[in-house]
Amino acid sequence: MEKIIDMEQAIAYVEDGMTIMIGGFLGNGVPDQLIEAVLQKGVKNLTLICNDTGFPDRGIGKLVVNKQVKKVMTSHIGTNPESGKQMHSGEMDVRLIPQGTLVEQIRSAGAGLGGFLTPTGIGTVVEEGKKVVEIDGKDYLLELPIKADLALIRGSRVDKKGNVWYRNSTRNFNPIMAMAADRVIVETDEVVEIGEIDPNNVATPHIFVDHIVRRTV
Amino acid sequence: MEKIIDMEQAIAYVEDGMTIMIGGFLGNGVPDQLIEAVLQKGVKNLTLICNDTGFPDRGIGKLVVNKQVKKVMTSHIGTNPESGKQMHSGEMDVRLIPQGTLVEQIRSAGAGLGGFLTPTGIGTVVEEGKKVVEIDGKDYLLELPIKADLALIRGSRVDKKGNVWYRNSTRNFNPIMAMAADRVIVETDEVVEIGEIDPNNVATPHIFVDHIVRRTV
Amino acid sequence: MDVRERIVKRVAKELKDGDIVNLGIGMPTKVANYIEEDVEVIFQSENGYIGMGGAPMPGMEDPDLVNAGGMHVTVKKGAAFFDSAMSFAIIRGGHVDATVLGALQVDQEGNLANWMIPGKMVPGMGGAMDLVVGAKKVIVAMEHTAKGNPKILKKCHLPLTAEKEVDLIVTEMGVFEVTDQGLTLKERAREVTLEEIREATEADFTVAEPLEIMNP
Amino acid sequence: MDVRERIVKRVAKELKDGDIVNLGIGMPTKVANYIEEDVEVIFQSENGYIGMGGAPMPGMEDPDLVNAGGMHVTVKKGAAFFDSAMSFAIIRGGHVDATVLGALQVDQEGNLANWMIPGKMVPGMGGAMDLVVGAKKVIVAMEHTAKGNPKILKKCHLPLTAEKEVDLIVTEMGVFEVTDQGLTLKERAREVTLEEIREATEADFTVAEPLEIMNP
Repeated sequence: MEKIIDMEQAIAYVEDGMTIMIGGFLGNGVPDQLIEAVLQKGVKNLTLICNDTGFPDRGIGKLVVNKQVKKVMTSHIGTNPESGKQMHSGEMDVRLIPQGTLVEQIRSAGAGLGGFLTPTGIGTVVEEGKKVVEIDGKDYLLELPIKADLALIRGSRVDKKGNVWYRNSTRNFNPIMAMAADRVIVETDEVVEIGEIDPNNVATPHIFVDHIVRRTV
Repeated sequence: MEKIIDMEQAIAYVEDGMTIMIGGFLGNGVPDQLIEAVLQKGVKNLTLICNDTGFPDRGIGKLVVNKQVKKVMTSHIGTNPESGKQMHSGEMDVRLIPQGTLVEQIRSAGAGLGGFLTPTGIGTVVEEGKKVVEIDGKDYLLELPIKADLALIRGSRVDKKGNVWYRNSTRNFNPIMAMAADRVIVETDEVVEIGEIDPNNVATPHIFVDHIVRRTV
Repeated sequence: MDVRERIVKRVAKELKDGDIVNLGIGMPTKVANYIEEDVEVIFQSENGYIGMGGAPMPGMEDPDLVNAGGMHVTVKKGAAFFDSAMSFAIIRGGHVDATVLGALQVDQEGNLANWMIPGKMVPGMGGAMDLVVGAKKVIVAMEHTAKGNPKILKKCHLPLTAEKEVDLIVTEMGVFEVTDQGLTLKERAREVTLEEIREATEADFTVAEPLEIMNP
Repeated sequence: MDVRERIVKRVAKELKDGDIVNLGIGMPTKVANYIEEDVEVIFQSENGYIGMGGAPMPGMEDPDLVNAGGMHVTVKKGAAFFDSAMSFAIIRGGHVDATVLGALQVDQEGNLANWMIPGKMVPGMGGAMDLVVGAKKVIVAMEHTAKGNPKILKKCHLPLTAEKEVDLIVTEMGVFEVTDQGLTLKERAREVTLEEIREATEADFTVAEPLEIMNP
């Protein structure tokens, strides 16, 4: 199966009302060109799952500014004042989640688990509405899996089969999100031949990747 | 801190009654020389955590044959008839655990979680004595973390700081066990200079490794 | 064609191009030899990789590469290795399209028993419980009877591997689909009569119309 | 010495050779500049690596390498990168020896509030809640008061980051240890009197004997 597609084909998979995971951390390792295409397509009522909402003029944040986002599940909105504004006005439903819990919820979905117990958030507002389970005298929150219709991720190097290798801090949420969405599109700087990435150094095995989009300069 | 030690220094850390994780899968990626040293030292009443009990004449299995093991938490004993014999005679307490649950329990300990919900084992004897939690109409077992005093692992290549790279199927349980023990000793085929393993290809970050033992030919 | 060859040949037809497949130890492993030329299946090995290939040439064994049965294998170009936590995330997470396993017993509710005979044989479940729960399609490949006794039962009496997870049962006599309503015999081996299948099967089952011939 | 420099200089002394340390954004980041020559500390960055070094030379920034604040940094030889799930396994799993964070409020029970002011500033907790729960030692580094109002309280009234997890509070006026019995003032800045500290602190605290001088 040919996994390499162009941006037009990729963006055809994005629809109004979808739940979309977007990789990256404060603009680093973010699939910006896919985001730009989502912006151009103008799909609405998206639910985003992402570490942070980036900046008003860069990456994920632009989707917020353009009012395409109905709900966001994220650990941080502080670098994008527009997120806070829309949260306070009620235009956007913002669910703030501790970063370690968020990534583990995504992994949990990808790994077929029903949830996990974490000490993070005990005694805070994060506890609200959640089940507290005591194990060996210590309290934990039961956190549930989070999955998505679509994951847009960024990989530094991808072979034609879809194996992904990440460079430096661009890895972050990308490999975890690749496990937890019905469809995964990776935006990459470099497509290489099958076998060029040492099988021992693959960070996202190709079975998780549906489509590959090359970045244009 | 100098992490490279010799076998004599390594084996000084192994004591009667300890709970020890041992990496490997049916003899592949097993720290055999460390096991041989544990055998020679003759420590008793060990609790082992390992994927399988290997073979009577190879790897982990030799510790069973030598009656050094009081209890084992494992997914498979079928390749070592001595394990079955000691289980039936009551000499050794054998806890059989689904492989995916076992590795996730170890990860859970390493990751500071209080446990996780898995669908594996529902409706089977694995369910006995465990809490069943229903999430969205589906039943899951609550499985708890497993940690150890000591993990003996095998790495194909280790730099002097303790970063580990694994070759092919030798990886298996090794990186996960490295996260979940108070002390971690890695047996390796090859010690390289710091920086020789690309930081993007490290599978076990050096902070998990306490000691490095070179294999002797 | 011998009995086991007939079984694995039929199972191989269930695997589609692009499928991610985990084959159990023993007879299921042989399914790999019967996959159509134009079908590319990706084999997952529970000890930590995708892209498993066949056995190496004698003398070319890689000491660092075994399958879940501990046998030397090869990997295909584009393979990827990972740790056991990722391997079972893949298995339990529904990323494996099909798994093929042997069985001691299977019943008309789709229950499977394949990991122990109390007091007699207790090898452990290894990765089987996760595989059966996690794979999208669970195919049981086994001989129809054991020493003349049915293995397809109304209700398993050996300890279960998983509850209601089996989708298809392939034996040398025929092919059964497991549905919410019970078993349906979809195919029979050419030289076997429906009556003979009924005699060798304890479970109730309905018969598909038309009843196809297996491996025609 | 300015106020912030005094604080981070004192915090730096808490870090021991071989410690794995996560520094929060803002003032805590500067702690890295004051670590003794013969002390090697391993910095963990929550966005996925250990072995973080200082800022790159201008023009030498690597676009693929930022810290948890999104600023360009470098890594030291022997660094290792990983994904966010592993990063928080490290953080929550107790593999970080110390974390240094700022605070809006901290109280005599060791409760910390540093992630939101309802209706005013709601940036989100990022990785702070995991860090405070998971790190073996939690050090709060902050100015003693905000616009003249105490930040060390009997009880935090802002939403908490975590309950009873703070171990040490370092301000420009002094150093408090948090114990099960409450706060103990261990050190005071040379030019500050005990009376002045009491006035600037709402929390009850005991005074260590002898009361040492901070950054002597």
